[in-house]
Amino acid sequence: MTETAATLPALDESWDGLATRPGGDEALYLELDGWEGPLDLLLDLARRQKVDLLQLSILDLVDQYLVYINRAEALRLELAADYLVMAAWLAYLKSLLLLPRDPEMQPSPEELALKLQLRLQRLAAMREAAGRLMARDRLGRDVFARGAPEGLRVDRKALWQCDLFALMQAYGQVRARTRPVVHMVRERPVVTLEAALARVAAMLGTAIEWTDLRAFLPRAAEGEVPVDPRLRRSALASGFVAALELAKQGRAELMQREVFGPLLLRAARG
Amino acid sequence: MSGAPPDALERAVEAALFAADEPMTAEDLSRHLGGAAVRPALAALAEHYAGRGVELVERGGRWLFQTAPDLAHLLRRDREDVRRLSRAATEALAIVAYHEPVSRAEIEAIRGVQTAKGTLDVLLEAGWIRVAGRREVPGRPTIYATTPAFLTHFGLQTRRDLPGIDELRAAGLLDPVDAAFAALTGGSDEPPDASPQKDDELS
Amino acid sequence: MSGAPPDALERAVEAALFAADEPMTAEDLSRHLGGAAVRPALAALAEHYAGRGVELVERGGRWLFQTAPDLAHLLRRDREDVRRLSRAATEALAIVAYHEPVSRAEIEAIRGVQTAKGTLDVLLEAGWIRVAGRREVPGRPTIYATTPAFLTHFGLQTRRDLPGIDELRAAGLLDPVDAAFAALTGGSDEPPDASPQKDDELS
Repeated sequence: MTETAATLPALDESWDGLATRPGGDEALYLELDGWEGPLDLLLDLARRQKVDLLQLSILDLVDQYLVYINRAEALRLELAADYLVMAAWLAYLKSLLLLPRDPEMQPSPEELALKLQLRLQRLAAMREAAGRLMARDRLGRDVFARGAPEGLRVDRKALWQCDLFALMQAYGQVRARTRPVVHMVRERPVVTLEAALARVAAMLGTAIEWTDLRAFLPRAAEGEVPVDPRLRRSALASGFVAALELAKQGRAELMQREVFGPLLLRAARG
Repeated sequence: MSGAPPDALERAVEAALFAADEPMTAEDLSRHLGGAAVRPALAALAEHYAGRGVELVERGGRWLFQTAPDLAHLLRRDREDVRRLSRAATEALAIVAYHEPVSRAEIEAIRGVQTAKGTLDVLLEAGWIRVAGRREVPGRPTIYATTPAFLTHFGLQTRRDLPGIDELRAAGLLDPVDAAFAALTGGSDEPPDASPQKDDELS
Repeated sequence: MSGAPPDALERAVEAALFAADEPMTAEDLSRHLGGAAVRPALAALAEHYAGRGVELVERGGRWLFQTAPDLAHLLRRDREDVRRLSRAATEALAIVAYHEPVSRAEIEAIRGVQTAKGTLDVLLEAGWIRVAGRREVPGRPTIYATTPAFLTHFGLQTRRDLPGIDELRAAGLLDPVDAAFAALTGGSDEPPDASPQKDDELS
């Protein structure tokens, strides 16, 4: 392996890079915006050493970077924070590399430097790969697809399916659906409110004992054929409303001893 | 067709015509290729491509590559998707079949619901109904009738083969859906009433 | 280049690919041509067109005709339909291509700088990269990979054709820094041995 014999270009030399204007005025023309971050600037500086990135002099690189940052600061250029962070880190690394070695230190300064070199190497590799990729014969720039392709078209044609039974069924349902509809409400045996009122009022009379409301309803024994359970339900409902109405009129009193218990009824006391 | 490898000019003409957005005259090409005499190259290329899937042709003095005419069907391919006719379309088709010729408004009146334009389009596309003129009433609505393809598809000799209302009723097809369902599940206490219906649809 | 006249399938494949406005896979072609086995025809056509002004090429499993690269100077002229990429986008694209799938954080780790949101968007919009899912690590970052359109645009048959990818891989330059570091330092936690040359490098 060769020694790091890289002859470093003077900083004011005009480089084939972004650092100085081509043909440059060496008057410290700095264009930090031209770099995509501090690693990019470092890589640019490292390349000028014209050696394998793994054989690079990290101390020289650090010095060059710090000089750049100092110049930029002297010119009062706005520096993005990450350039300053990198500068601080590199200054620290430099001091570690120059100071007597502390065997306890983990990782060692050489390891830190090696990692930096590896990062630069990887960035350089990708940058070069990007260049080679962009230089390929690119479709639309170097090679061309057909200018006016007719295009391939697939026309989807529906093959409709239906059978005679489905047709009949559909017609039947249309006719069934639109046929005039007559609603028939069958007459049901009911006890009207008027009937219940008359009946309960008459039977209540002047009864002074609490009597179950159900005792006032029509019963089979009286020959009124309340056999139909629907009629009995109707009679109970009408009888209940009639009892409420009588209580409202002050002609009856109502009582219930427990929830859902029998409703008791007696004539109002004068 | 030539088996010889193309010369440089032939290749250039071939590439230029291939990449061109529109047909080019020999003069266009020549100008494009630094004044070269392109006609021999065009002739050689046309010969080379003759009988291939792509041909070099001259149309009104302009040259272009195009798909061989006998392969034009490849550019447009039909794919048939089997699809079930929708309920609405089936009903509309049945109404046209039983009542033809009918207008869309009449179909809607019979179905009792609006019928989307697309519904009849599907039937027209399927080739089962056709426009049968216009009804001579205000608005002159388009009227529709079935086609011979309809009869073929449904296996009918004539429209008279369509089952009459009595047959539909006998098959239970006139029962309202819910009544028919109830009858099936034994939950109905009322027989579907036999309301008088006109039986003269198939006039 | 073959002098034999093309057979029917070859002609059909030729016509279909000429007419197609997108590269087609062998499966696309086969489906379009009624299930024919198209690979022998593709091979025959590629051979026939080799050396002509137009070539048949395969890019990421998809086939297309394109003009021969050596004719670029004749065709380039007023065309500028190729998008100009920023350096950031160019590098990000290369990193995705050589490392795929990668997360944005991995791209940033290599470039040493944050990647603006728009940078990857440009590549996504160009159709050269796509979201390839998420990495199953904390935060579940989105990962990116290249597309068939990337291969087509850059004239790559597969990713293996990426310039220098074998050398980069062999040199460990596609490995993360930590892996490369471990490899260089013998994988131990010990500091790299203080060999004279190492000292020289760091002097």
